[in-house]
Amino acid sequence: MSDASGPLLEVRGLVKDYPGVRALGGVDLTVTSGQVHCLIGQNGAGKSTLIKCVSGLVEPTAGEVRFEGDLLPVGDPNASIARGIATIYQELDLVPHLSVANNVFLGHEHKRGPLLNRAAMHRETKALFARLGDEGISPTAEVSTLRPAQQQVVSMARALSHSAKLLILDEPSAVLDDVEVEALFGVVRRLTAEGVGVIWISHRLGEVGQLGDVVTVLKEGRTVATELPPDTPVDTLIRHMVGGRMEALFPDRGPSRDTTVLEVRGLTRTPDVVDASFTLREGEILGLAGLVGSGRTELLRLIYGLDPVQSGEVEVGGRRLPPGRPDLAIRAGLGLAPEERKSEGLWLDWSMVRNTSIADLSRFRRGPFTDLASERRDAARHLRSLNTQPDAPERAARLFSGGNQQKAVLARWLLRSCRVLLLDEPTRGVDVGARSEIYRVIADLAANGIGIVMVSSELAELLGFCHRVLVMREGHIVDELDGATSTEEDVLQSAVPVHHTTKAG
Amino acid sequence: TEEAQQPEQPQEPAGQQNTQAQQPGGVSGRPVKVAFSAPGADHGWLKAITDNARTAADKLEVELILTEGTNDSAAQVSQVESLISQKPDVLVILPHEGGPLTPVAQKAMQSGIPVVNVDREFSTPAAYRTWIGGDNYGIGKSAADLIANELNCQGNVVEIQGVAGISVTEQRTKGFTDGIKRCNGGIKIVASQPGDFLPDKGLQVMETMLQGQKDIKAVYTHDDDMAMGAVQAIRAANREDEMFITGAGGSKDAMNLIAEGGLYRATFLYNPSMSGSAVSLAKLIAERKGLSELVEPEVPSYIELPATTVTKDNVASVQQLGY
Amino acid sequence: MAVDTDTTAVDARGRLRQVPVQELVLPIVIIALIIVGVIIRPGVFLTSDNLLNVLTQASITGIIAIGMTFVIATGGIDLSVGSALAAASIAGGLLMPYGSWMFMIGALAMALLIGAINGAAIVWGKVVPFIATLAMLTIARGLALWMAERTPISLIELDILQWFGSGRVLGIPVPALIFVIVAVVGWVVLNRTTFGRRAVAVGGNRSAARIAGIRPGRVIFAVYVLTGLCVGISAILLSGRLASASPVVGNLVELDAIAAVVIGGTALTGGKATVTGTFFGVITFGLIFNLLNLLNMPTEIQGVVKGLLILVAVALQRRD
Amino acid sequence: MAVDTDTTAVDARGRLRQVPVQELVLPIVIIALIIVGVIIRPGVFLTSDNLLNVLTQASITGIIAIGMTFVIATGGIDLSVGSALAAASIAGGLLMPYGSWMFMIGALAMALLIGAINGAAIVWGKVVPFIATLAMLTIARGLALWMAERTPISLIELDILQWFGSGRVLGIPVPALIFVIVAVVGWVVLNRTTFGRRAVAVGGNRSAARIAGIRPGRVIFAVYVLTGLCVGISAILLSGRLASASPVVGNLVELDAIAAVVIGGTALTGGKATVTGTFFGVITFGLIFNLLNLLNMPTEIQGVVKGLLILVAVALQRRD
Ligand SMILES: Nc1ncnc2c1ncn2[C@@H]1O[C@H](COP(=O)(O)OP(=O)(O)OP(=O)(O)O)[C@@H](O)[C@H]1O
Ligand SMILES: Nc1ncnc2c1ncn2[C@@H]1O[C@H](COP(=O)(O)OP(=O)(O)OP(=O)(O)O)[C@@H](O)[C@H]1O
Ligand SMILES: [Mg+2]
Ligand SMILES: [Mg+2]
Repeated sequence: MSDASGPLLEVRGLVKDYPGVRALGGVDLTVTSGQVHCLIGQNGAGKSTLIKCVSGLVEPTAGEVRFEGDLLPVGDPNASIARGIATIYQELDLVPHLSVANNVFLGHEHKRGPLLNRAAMHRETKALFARLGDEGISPTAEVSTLRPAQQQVVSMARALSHSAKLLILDEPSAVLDDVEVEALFGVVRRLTAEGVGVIWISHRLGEVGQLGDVVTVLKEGRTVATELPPDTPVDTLIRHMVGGRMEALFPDRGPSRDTTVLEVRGLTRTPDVVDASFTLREGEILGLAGLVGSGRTELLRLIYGLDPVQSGEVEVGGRRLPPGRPDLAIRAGLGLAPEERKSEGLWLDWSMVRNTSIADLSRFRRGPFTDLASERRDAARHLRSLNTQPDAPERAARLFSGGNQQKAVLARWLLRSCRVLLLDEPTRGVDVGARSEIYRVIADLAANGIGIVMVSSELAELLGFCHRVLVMREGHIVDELDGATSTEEDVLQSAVPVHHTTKAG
Repeated sequence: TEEAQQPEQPQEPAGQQNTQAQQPGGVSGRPVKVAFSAPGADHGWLKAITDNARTAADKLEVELILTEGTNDSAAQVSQVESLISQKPDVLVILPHEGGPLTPVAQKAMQSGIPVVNVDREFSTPAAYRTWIGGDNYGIGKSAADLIANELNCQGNVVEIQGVAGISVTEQRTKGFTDGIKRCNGGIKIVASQPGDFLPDKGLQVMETMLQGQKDIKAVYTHDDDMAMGAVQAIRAANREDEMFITGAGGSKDAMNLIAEGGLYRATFLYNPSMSGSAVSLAKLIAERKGLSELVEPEVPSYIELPATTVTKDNVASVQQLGY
Repeated sequence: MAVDTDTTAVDARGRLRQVPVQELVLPIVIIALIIVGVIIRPGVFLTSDNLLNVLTQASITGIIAIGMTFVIATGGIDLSVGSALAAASIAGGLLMPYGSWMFMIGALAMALLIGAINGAAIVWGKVVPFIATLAMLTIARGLALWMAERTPISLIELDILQWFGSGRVLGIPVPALIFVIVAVVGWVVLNRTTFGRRAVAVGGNRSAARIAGIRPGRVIFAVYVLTGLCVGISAILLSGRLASASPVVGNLVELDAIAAVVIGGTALTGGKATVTGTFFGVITFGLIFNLLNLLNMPTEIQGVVKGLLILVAVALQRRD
Repeated sequence: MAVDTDTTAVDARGRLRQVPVQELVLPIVIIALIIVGVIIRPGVFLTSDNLLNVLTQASITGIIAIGMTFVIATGGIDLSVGSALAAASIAGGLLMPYGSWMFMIGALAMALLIGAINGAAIVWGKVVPFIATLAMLTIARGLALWMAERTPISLIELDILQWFGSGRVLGIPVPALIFVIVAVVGWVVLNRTTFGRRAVAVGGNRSAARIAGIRPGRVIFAVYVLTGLCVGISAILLSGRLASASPVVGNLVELDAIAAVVIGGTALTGGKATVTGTFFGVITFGLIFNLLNLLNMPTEIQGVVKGLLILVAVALQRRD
């Protein structure tokens, strides 16, 4: 039946309408066995929707999907899985309190009679991890105890457990650091060598050239360019994505002032963060580099008072912060844009206005009441100043793209006019266009004298516009580099432990 | 352990008492041990039940094990089982529901523990040695008589029932409907709703009935506490003069209102003193005595207390019985 | 009472979202019930007297449901309100010899205390709300029975208290009036104060709330105390209405209150709350009770009909 | 009954998590209760008779709690079990003239039907479980009263049925035996079958479950039917024990069952379930009830003590 010479996957005229939104407006896509097909596009371009239509999670409004020449039934995840389409979704898709092995084989468990064959599932899970080059994860561990990167590996193992012919990865690199991304590349290359077709979605355009065989660009639910060669210049890709020229990705570094605004002394919470000390000046952008799990997020949380510290202290503008009190940290002038935007940063069902005003509600208090009009006005002003698109501040945050959601979090701290902003992976999952806007916003804030601490797993952006970069390794701050003059090599040299063989904790 | 407790009388294990011939003195040497199981005491009447049992036990120098539970037959069965395992001389049971508690009572009887059944009757006489209780059917009947007389067999009546589905409620309803039959339709029950023996529910139900029925001559309720809620509803609607109300049980508050005269016309004794009597009976049974005033040497197997009608005329004489 | 959320109900392309339909379901159900009432009991059902009666009856559960809306907004639940109602009545009843005002102080104090203990057990004892308040359900009922020595306390001498229960202002029964006032205040607090916003924020995303500088523990504690306050008010009205404090009142009030809140559209998972919806939910239940009673349906049929009506009302509201 | 999940309790860095302590709390509470029992009622409490009595008493609620564990695992709740118990008993009772086996078929059929309607209302009617089963609570009770014409049905003639209620096998009461069997089967189903894993998966992350090709609707429907089955079994044992079918039994069984499940460690939010915990939770409640009764405590004190014990037991289990 299957046509060996034809394409593996053929998508024709795919349309998907959500109530009020056309997510896909007639997309065509062809994927061949043994190739990595990169899918890029701005936030909200429809990439995830497209692959969900292929994987059967979403029923398209119109259009057809052919796999190995056969028409694929729509809206039936099982049919897609059975035919060999394995998908790793953008949102982590694991069940937190089940074991790793149970997650890997969820929905297609091995059985012995009526009972689960746990031995077989453990054995095969181990084998899958070996294939992925990550043997540090126990098949019996509860998924909720794993780090995001490890969870990503579990998702991969699950995809591979289906003996897939087509592997779809939706922004797999977002939660990984450069070292882990490199390992993932290895896995993908091995699979393509075995003849598996791969769809790779990413906002890191550099990956296209490193890994891809062909590139398709989506824009506003349509294919604007397809079958581009992987060596297409990044500029060209960006032009296709945003539909015009883009200014320089990184803004210029402004001068930083001499006044110290944040001082961290000996902050410790073993084993995640040990004896971290640094100072931050007004108007300075300080980058925090390190591998995943090196303790950057934890350091920000400790500074902000979200987790109890074992020792050490934090001073903002010369005043010591009481530990464990984020509310007082905010009052002292701190702000945090957390790493997990959706689960820790936003109320997705709330309007952008409410998401913006939440940290400074008392500002709008008139007598006992909240002045909704001035709340709306002020919040909308700050959202607009960040060029939030679309300009509909009363709309629920859920309906905005990742980058624009991130802007709501930033607008929150603009409104609160804080002195120090702690940004944890502010561009994760954000498209290039929005990224450069966020960089600009950060640079503007710094120019206004706000101190910025920015955690990122993308060295390019840290080196692109940070004044200084601190490198963390296994909970320690091990190096301090000058942002303008250092190279990615320099950072990696300090970040990667000497004995770095596997990624396991 | 049992032998150890009564070394003086090894020839008389407790388990055969009720089958043996009368023997004065019974278990001499130690007080009679009576176990009493009542449903959850969440109502004034049930509180009086347990209070009276305790008082009687003190007076009679009986060792009383009294348990109360929830209003759930299954839970009460469990309680009774616990009580049986404590080997009392006599078991007194006021069942939440008669039928469901029957097997466990029968089990007690079979294992040689005589059972005194209070109030709600077991479904077979084999499950008790003696039954003592009020007359639920009689309450309905007496209420019907009183209302029929006062209204000359003419007019609309509403009924506020107890908890639907339990024998107390159903018998009080049946007695009433049977009772008014003699008026040949002159008295009509225009509305009948359960108030679950709860004052707040009684209030709500009465309020709504007052909306629905523009002409009510009398209100028949299954319980004094619940009737208090209904009284409030009638007062708030300013319709005290149009109708009168009757309760059941014999609470202090009800008797006070009856003594005042007016709206609260009557109540019908369902006297919680029956639990005290039950304890006395238990003692007599354990000691294998009869009721002293009767000729028969043994305790009768069925004692029904009359549903005495309490009105303004006789309230003074029974007021001390109010709970 | 206007619309509760101030997000517009218009989507990206300007079309109306389906939300308004959901929000209209209860009013439609209420109108339907009224029409049915008019047809089957003409001249009885649609009288101002009867409608005020519905409102008055609904007030006891209703006031509690307003408080419950805040609890549920934070993702919690309060199963203890029914017993707390009884315990508060009895606590007031014990102070009966000192007059109506002391009664009220006693009732409010007990209700607030119970709310505070609930809150403390949940926030500092880290017991999940369902269990903490279930335990309190048992405790408060025991307390009420114990304090009252199991018998009702007559309050027939407390005139002021009885005025709260059965007085009228401009022809409107006081409990109904107070219920409406509590609902309006509740609406304002939920939608127009920082506290209300924070309660919903904590329910919607607790860790985001912490990061935004809200102290979730305090907010959660406060909503249980607030519910306690509502229970206290209800206890005053109920005792005034009954002219007695009884330890057995309030049975299953918790389920009625929660059902009204949820039917109104507040999500049990927290993060989404509407006082208007709760108000309509309470009225819906009140009308159902009223109608079934006016029709003098037997209990068993009432149970079946009420259950079916709940199912239908909620199924109509389901999201697409 | 061993440990429930097959996840190790060791975190990424090899540290022991605190979970084991939590899992040990209930056994410790149980042992403490037994010690207290031995001290205050020596010679009465610790007899095999009394302990079997505790197990037998616990069996009715316990069997239902096992089913409830699955419902709660999916993030649902079933408030209708108490009334369903009554309705099932009565449905069986109506078939009483045809003998014990027909009784059982009738009871099981009614219980399964109620479970299926719950499941259908939740899955296809899209009514939230709390409301759907609350409506069913009302409906099933009405149905029970209606079918029974408000009076209990005597089953004194059904010997086989009564054997199920009060017979013994090797000295062990049949209900206790069946409870243990149901618990063991429940444990196996939860931890060793695809269905169990899927129920937990649906509760833990519904979209992840969908992605994995599981159809959440089916699983959710199935857990309510499963609970119906448990209710049916309970109804048979209960009716056998009482030798009568009564329309008013089962009052508040739902709260006891849910409390046992939650105290056992199953999360009300779904996604985490333990049958062992439920079993211990049921036993804990059984012991508390038994002890308070052996001490002849008045109802009100029982309420207070029981509530406080629940609070303490759960507060001890709190995380970190
Ligand atoms: N469930 C949904 N309901 C309504 N609209 C949706 C839904 N899912 C996606 N959309 C809309 O469809 C469009 C395409 O979204 P999609 O998630 O496919 O974008 P994407 O290219 O994957 O973006 P990103 O890079 O941010 O992941 C967006 O406008 C989004 O708002
Ligand atoms: N869910 C978890 N369970 C156990 N340990 C964790 C978990 N999350 C993080 N850790 C540990 O905490 C330490 C600090 O992690 P942290 O998240 O601060 O690092 P990070 O550099 O920000 O990495 P990431 O990019 O993953 O956020 C790591 O060593 C990691 O192993
Ligand atoms: Mg996407
Ligand atoms: Mg991090």
